[in-house]
Amino acid sequence: MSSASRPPGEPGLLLRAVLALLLLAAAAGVALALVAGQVAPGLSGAVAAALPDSGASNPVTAVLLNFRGYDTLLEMAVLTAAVVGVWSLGPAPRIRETEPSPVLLGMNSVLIPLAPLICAYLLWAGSSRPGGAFQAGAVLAAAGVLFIISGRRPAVHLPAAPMSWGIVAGLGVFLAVALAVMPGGRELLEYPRGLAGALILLVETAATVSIALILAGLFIGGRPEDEP
Amino acid sequence: MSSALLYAGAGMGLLLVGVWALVLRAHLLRKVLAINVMGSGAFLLLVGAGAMGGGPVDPVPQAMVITGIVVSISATALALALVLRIAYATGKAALPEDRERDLMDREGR
Amino acid sequence: MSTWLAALPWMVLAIAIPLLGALAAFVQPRRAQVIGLSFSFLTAGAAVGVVLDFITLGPQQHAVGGWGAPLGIDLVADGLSILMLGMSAVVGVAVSIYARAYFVPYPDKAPRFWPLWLFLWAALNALFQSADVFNLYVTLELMGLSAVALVALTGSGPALWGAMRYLLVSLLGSLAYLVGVALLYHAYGTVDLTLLAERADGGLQLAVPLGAMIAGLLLKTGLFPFHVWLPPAHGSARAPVSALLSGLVVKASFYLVLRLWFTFVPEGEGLPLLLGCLGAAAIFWGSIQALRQKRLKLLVAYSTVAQLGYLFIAFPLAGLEPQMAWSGSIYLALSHAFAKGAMFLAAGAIMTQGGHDEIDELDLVVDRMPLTLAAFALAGISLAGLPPSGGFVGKWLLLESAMAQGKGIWAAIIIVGGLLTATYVFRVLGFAFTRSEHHHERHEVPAAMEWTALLLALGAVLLGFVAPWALPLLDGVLP
Amino acid sequence: MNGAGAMTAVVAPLLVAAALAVPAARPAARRLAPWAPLPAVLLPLFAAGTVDVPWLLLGARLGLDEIGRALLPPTAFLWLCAGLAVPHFVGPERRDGFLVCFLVAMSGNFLLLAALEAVTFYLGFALMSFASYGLVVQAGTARARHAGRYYIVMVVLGEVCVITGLMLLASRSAIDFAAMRASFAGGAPGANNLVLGLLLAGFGIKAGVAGLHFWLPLAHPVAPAPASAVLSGAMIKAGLVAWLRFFPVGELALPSWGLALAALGLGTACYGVLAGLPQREPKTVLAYSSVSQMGLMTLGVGIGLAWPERWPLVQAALLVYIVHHGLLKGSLFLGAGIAHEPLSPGAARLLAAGFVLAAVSMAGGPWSGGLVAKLGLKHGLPATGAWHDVVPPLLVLSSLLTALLLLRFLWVAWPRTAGGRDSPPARLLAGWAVLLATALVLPWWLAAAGTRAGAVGPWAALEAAWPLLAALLLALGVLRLPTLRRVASRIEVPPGDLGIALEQGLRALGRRLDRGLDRVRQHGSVYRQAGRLAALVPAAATVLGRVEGRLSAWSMTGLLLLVVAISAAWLLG
Amino acid sequence: MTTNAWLPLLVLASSLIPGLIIFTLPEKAVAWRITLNLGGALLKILLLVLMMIGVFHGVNYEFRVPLVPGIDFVLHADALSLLFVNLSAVLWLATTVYAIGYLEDSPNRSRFFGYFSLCVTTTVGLAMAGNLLTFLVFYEALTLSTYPLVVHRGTEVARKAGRTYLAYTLLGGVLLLAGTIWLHALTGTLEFVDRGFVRGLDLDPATLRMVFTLLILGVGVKAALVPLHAWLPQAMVAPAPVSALLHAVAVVKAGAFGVVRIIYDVFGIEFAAELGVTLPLAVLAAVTIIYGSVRALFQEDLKRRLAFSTVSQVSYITLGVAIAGPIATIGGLAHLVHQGFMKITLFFCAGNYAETLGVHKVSELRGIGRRMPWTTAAFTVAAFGMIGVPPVVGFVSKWYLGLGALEVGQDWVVYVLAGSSLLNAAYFLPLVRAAWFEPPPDEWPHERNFGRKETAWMLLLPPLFTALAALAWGLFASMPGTPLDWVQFIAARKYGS
Repeated sequence: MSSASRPPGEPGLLLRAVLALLLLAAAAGVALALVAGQVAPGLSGAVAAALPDSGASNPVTAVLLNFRGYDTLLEMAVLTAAVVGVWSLGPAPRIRETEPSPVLLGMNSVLIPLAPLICAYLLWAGSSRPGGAFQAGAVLAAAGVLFIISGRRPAVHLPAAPMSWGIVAGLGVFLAVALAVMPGGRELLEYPRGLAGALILLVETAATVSIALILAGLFIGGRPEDEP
Repeated sequence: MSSALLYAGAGMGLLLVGVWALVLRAHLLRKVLAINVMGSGAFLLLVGAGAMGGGPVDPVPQAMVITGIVVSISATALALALVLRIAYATGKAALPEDRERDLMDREGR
Repeated sequence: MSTWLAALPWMVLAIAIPLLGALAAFVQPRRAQVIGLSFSFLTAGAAVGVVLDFITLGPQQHAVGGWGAPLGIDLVADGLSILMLGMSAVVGVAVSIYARAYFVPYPDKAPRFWPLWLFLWAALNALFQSADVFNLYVTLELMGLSAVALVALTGSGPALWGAMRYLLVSLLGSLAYLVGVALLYHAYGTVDLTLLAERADGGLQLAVPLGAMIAGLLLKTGLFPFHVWLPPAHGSARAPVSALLSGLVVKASFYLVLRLWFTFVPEGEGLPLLLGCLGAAAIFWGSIQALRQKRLKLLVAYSTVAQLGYLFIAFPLAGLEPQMAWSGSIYLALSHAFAKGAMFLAAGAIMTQGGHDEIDELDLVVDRMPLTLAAFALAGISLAGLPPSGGFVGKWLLLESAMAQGKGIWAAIIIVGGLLTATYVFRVLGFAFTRSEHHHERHEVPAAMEWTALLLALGAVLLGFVAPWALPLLDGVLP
Repeated sequence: MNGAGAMTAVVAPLLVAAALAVPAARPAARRLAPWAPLPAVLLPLFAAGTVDVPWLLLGARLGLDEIGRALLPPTAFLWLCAGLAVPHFVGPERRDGFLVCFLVAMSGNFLLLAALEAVTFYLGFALMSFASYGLVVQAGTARARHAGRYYIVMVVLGEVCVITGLMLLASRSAIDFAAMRASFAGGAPGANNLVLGLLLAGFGIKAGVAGLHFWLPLAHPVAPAPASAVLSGAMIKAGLVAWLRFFPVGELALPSWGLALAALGLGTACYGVLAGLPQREPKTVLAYSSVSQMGLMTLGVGIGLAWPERWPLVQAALLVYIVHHGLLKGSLFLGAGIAHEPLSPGAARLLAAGFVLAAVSMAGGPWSGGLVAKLGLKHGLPATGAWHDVVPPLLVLSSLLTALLLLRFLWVAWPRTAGGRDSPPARLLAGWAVLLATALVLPWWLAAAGTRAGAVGPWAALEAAWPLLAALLLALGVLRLPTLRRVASRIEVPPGDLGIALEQGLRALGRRLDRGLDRVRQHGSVYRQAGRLAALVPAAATVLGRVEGRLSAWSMTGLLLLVVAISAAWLLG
Repeated sequence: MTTNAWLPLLVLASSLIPGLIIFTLPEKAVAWRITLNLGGALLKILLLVLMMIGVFHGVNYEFRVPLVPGIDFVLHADALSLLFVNLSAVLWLATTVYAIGYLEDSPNRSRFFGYFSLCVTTTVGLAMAGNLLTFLVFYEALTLSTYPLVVHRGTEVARKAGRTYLAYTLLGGVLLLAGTIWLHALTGTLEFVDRGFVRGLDLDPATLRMVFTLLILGVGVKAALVPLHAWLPQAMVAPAPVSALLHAVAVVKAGAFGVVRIIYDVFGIEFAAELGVTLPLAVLAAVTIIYGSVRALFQEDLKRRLAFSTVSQVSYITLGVAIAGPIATIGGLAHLVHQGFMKITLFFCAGNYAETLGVHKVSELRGIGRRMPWTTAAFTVAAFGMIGVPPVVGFVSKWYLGLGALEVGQDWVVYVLAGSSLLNAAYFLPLVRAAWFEPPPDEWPHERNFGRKETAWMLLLPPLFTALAALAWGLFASMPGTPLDWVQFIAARKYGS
């Protein structure tokens, strides 16, 4: 949509001016709020203090999967809901079958086999340094995407049921773990001492698989054809 | 502190740019992108503002941002899928404004 | 309640059960209807568990992960939360039963509806119990995305437009909220509401984030002038979805506004006045727009716009006798959920029966589906604030607090708004008694659809009789 | 008569009327109907006294006082005679309806005579008035309907005046007559005047005082003879009785009211004759005669109001007058009805003789009941003063006029033998004769001894005779002088005289008003404005839609979000 | 809670529950419907008799639950409410019988009778309301339950009439609500008390006057006070039993009863008179009386003429209470009952004419007395009652109204009554005359054959009964147990003597 042929109703100069002014005002407000007044120390101290009990050595991972694991649980729900939503829009649109470029094919042959490897590393690294399930899943999904755009569309031709099982696995396992620890008077997601690391890994692994499938599922933009 | 402020400032800038585009651009893809940009801005602001207190790096905002990013990706994906469907269904990747609204009043479900 | 039931962590289950149900319905699309309905009952049961816990034991708190604020996230079930949970449970169950019947002719939609709806329910329950502003952001997004997807489920062009507009609004609102979260964390180093309440000290540091958050939430609530996304979305969605959106989803963001307000208790007359004015504008604008609609569902959707306005009238009235004004507003929110849910369900039944929802073509609906029309009428009565109904009690409380403070103008607004409501409700009812000139093919409507609508509407009316027991639950929550 | 007796008298006609409504009981009821007044005729002879009936109406008191005892039996007797004549005058197809009205009116008439307080009296009065409507319009002709309309309008006006006056009275005393009369003593003059005025007008309509009499000459001729007989003989007396009941006659001196009433009465007496003379129908002439006679009775009430101490005499005279005139006029009306039909020579002779006797008596001729009544009235006058000097000559004049009018009656109603094939049944004639005889004799029996004595002397006879003779001469003169005769025949006064002109004027006014209202309705500004407003609705709807469209533009939403957020922060900070 | 508390509730339930069941009955279940209807009506009367006996022995019947914080939902049986409840119950029975006959073979009877019962339930509730809020609840519920009856026929005209009806009544409800709220904010209570609860509180008279105005306008809509009366003639499109009920018992009376409650039990008559609000109200009522009669004069449609007559007659009640004297109170309150019986008779008869002969217009009444003597007799009695001719009850009301007005020196009222009587006569007597004394036409507009009877007995019995009652209560007005007797008892309480 070029600005030369603006349809009627496209904003005019006045609107832009007003908008600019308002944005400036808003920016000024936020800036003032940032600069003026006290700055709270944050929670790094608390995190550091609780880190040993968290089952993860990386503070971010500890926050992500333990201290604020509930956020992540819901985040998985958001992801799953998104893919359910996208699938609910209808069957996956058919991408015009074009002959993929040889460059892509060549690259694929290198990258796709590498992806699981990188994925596994990221997953493992997550507990101690930057990394984790999402990053790992994303890499895996990227491989899937590459695979799809090269003309092979596994997700489309794959039976839907296994894929959906895979999609729910992340949230399902997470939820199962979160609930499973509760008997014995513990709260939701209150990992028993000592088991925290293992449980986090379990959750992360399942999440990785799911995230990969979800991202790929989101990419194809609709439900597999054999879904009712 | 200063780098944190820089991050926060950049985040704010991205927010402004995002709002600008969201308001002024009609094409839905641009709007989705604008939201995405705004999202990034907000995350930057969260991290930057959270870090302004100095001291060791605060992992909590970072974790929040990761969660936020995933949420944002989900939303973006859904939005894009919708844009695609709208383009298919109506032949136009834009929201109906004044004129088309009347049409919708009449026949929409 | 036997002991083992009492010992169950109902707060958690109210969130986990719908999530599990969503997953189950998703992986078993052929059995989605059965699974969905079963999990709906379970979810509602869990919500009832929370309510009973509250009644027997008082406000409940649950520190997820055992960490507690500020490191961890707390779940809290106080009076306000359980009212909202209970409301969602009742409306949710009704809509679920209705949807079970409604989706029988649409085998391709049912497997999509149930997971999304259960996600939505989980998000609602999570939202109502969360005491953590960032966690609230995630729940808001979960709620928003599933709601958008539910709207898009219809599949038609207008529905997609409606969904898209809704999505953009929802995201924009969430982002504004998120900016507020960022600034709050910056200023106070925590995202826990209780701690924030202790630490917040007013000034620009509170004003800017709170302003951003409230504005974003107003956008999501659909308060005038942000209502423009609401009628397209609610009006074009499938009937059960519309019922959920209008009944529950907009209440969630309103709930959040209230929660923030009760947490920070901002001073000053300005913002309450602004909110009140917007509310008043919403009442008039929504009602007038509802009056000119030709389609039933759009009328009902605009009615939501108007009714949402009432909820905000409490702000300028909360000065001297906050208890009464807030009670009124919350009670209105509750009864609106029931009534509007019933109304949309009734509208859906009418549409199913006649294949259309043109108001002046209603064609003897009174004879063909008396139960549905009764549901619509009862819901309308509650909306219009006619006694005896939940809406009446809510409006009464607002009116009384207005009159007690000598703020007659607000009373006048409430009263005139009620008249306008009655006008558009009875416009529909009037046409239901007449015969249409055109012939419409008629379809059977399952009894379950009619009865759920009616029972929900009766619920809205019955709310008018339980106020003396329901309102004390709010003790200690209101500022 | 005790309460049960009075009740029986009142209820008996009602019971018969109710029986007429039931098909099975109808034949028996028809036969029984004429005899319904019998209890009222007989019972007063055996029982006396008053009784309170607290459960009836607003606490009723029934019984026969002096007035009731004097009036009820003759009245009932008149009803009885009239009732016996009904089958002859009313065709079988309408007889049931007529009888119901007749019986109900009868019951009302008895009730008002037996009532001893205002509410019951009013009930009887209303019952009688409304039911008589059915008697008036019985013929079903256009003329009857017109008369009926006139009648009912006047009745309603009268009732309203009466009830208003009674309310005003009742507001300051109990509802029994004595208390009401006594309350005038303590009442403010203004209030008294108001009450008296209202009652005068309200009952004056019934009594047919000049200016309110218009219905009378319209209604009496169109009704069947028995109905006219009771209307003129019994019912119009109710107005007079009411005055006796409610006016403080004999208790309080109200000279100006007395004078006014006397003047009104005398005026009515003359006016009735003057308006009646040009009439061409026997029953119309009789009706005007009633008006005129009622005028004389009004004079009596006037005397009573002006001279309380004379009241006992006046009242006695008035009662005689009422009985005499009632029965006589009843018989005349019945006779006129009979004379209207083909008669055998014998019947014609009988009727002619009766008419002459009746006329003489009515004009107060020598040895007549009428003379007794009139003398009684004269005795009631104060012994000295203006009244004493002025009234007697006027009474003489009235006798003369009455005689003239009755001559006119005899002229138009003279029974003639026609064909002679069908003659009225002997029973009918016999009944009529009995009635006439009673009318002639009864005054002698009722009147005070002094009056009676005064009436029999030769001087009295002479004094009574000369106005009659004068009238006769006058009439003969008119007949003899062709010019006068022509002039007299040219004078046309419609029955109802001035009332007809009044009616036409009112109708014209109503039509004009109606046209005016129509014009307002068509061109009224309110309606036009409403239409203009209605035309605005679609335009407003378009505007509303457009505004809503503007609001839905994203640019607007975005801007507004910023505005709200900034102002919220501003207002908070 | 004792049985004393439950009895008022049972009285409500005796029509509510049959009503609800009737909704669910299929159209063909005639016998069931009739049984339920009549059973409910008889049961209600039975319960009321029990309650009357109780009240006579000093039992306090009160049902009370909290409704909104600080205010209870109160059903209370006092003398005044029993007056109205009994009126409703008795006339409900009559109307039910009538409606069964009237609606024979017409569609949607279950719906009709369902709403019919609801309507009575709300009226009874309204009568027993123990405070202003409860009153308001039933007042609005009454609007809602009558609306379906008004639009019952489902024609475009009916829909429009329904719209007008709602526009007025809802507006009235809103005004009442505003007044109630305001009053509660001022006084903190809404409980009806003999001689008023506002009395004795030290409040700003100007404010109280405004509250009074709001409240009276609120109930004035239903009481059809000019200029709030326009809905009433339009609502005539409803079936005859509905008109009968609307005019004689439910809606219009609810308004009038509201006036009574507000003046006597909210403000207290003496206090209201002190405030100076009664005189304007009396004047307004007087204007309504005259205006309604004048309009009635020009109506060609029989039911519309009756409707305008109602406008006029109902204001007698308002006038009576506004005159502010014990005797006028008796007149006004008695008219509450008296007008009910007379007007319901008139509507029954009008319905009979329409249903039996298709006669709707005044001009079509010619000679109808021959064809339908019993109906016309009932009509005549009621019409004479309206005019105020003894011994029909209308006279008793007028008598007391007039005396009451004179007692307190409001002489002008008497002339208003006189004028109204004249006008009443002017628009009723021509009907009576035409019916009895004109020849019948050769053919009636739409005659239905009932064999040797003039019409169906279920149509005939109710008007005869009500006409007879109207006659008897006038004739035996002073007997114990008549409405007048009861009303005198009430008036004594309201004046604290």
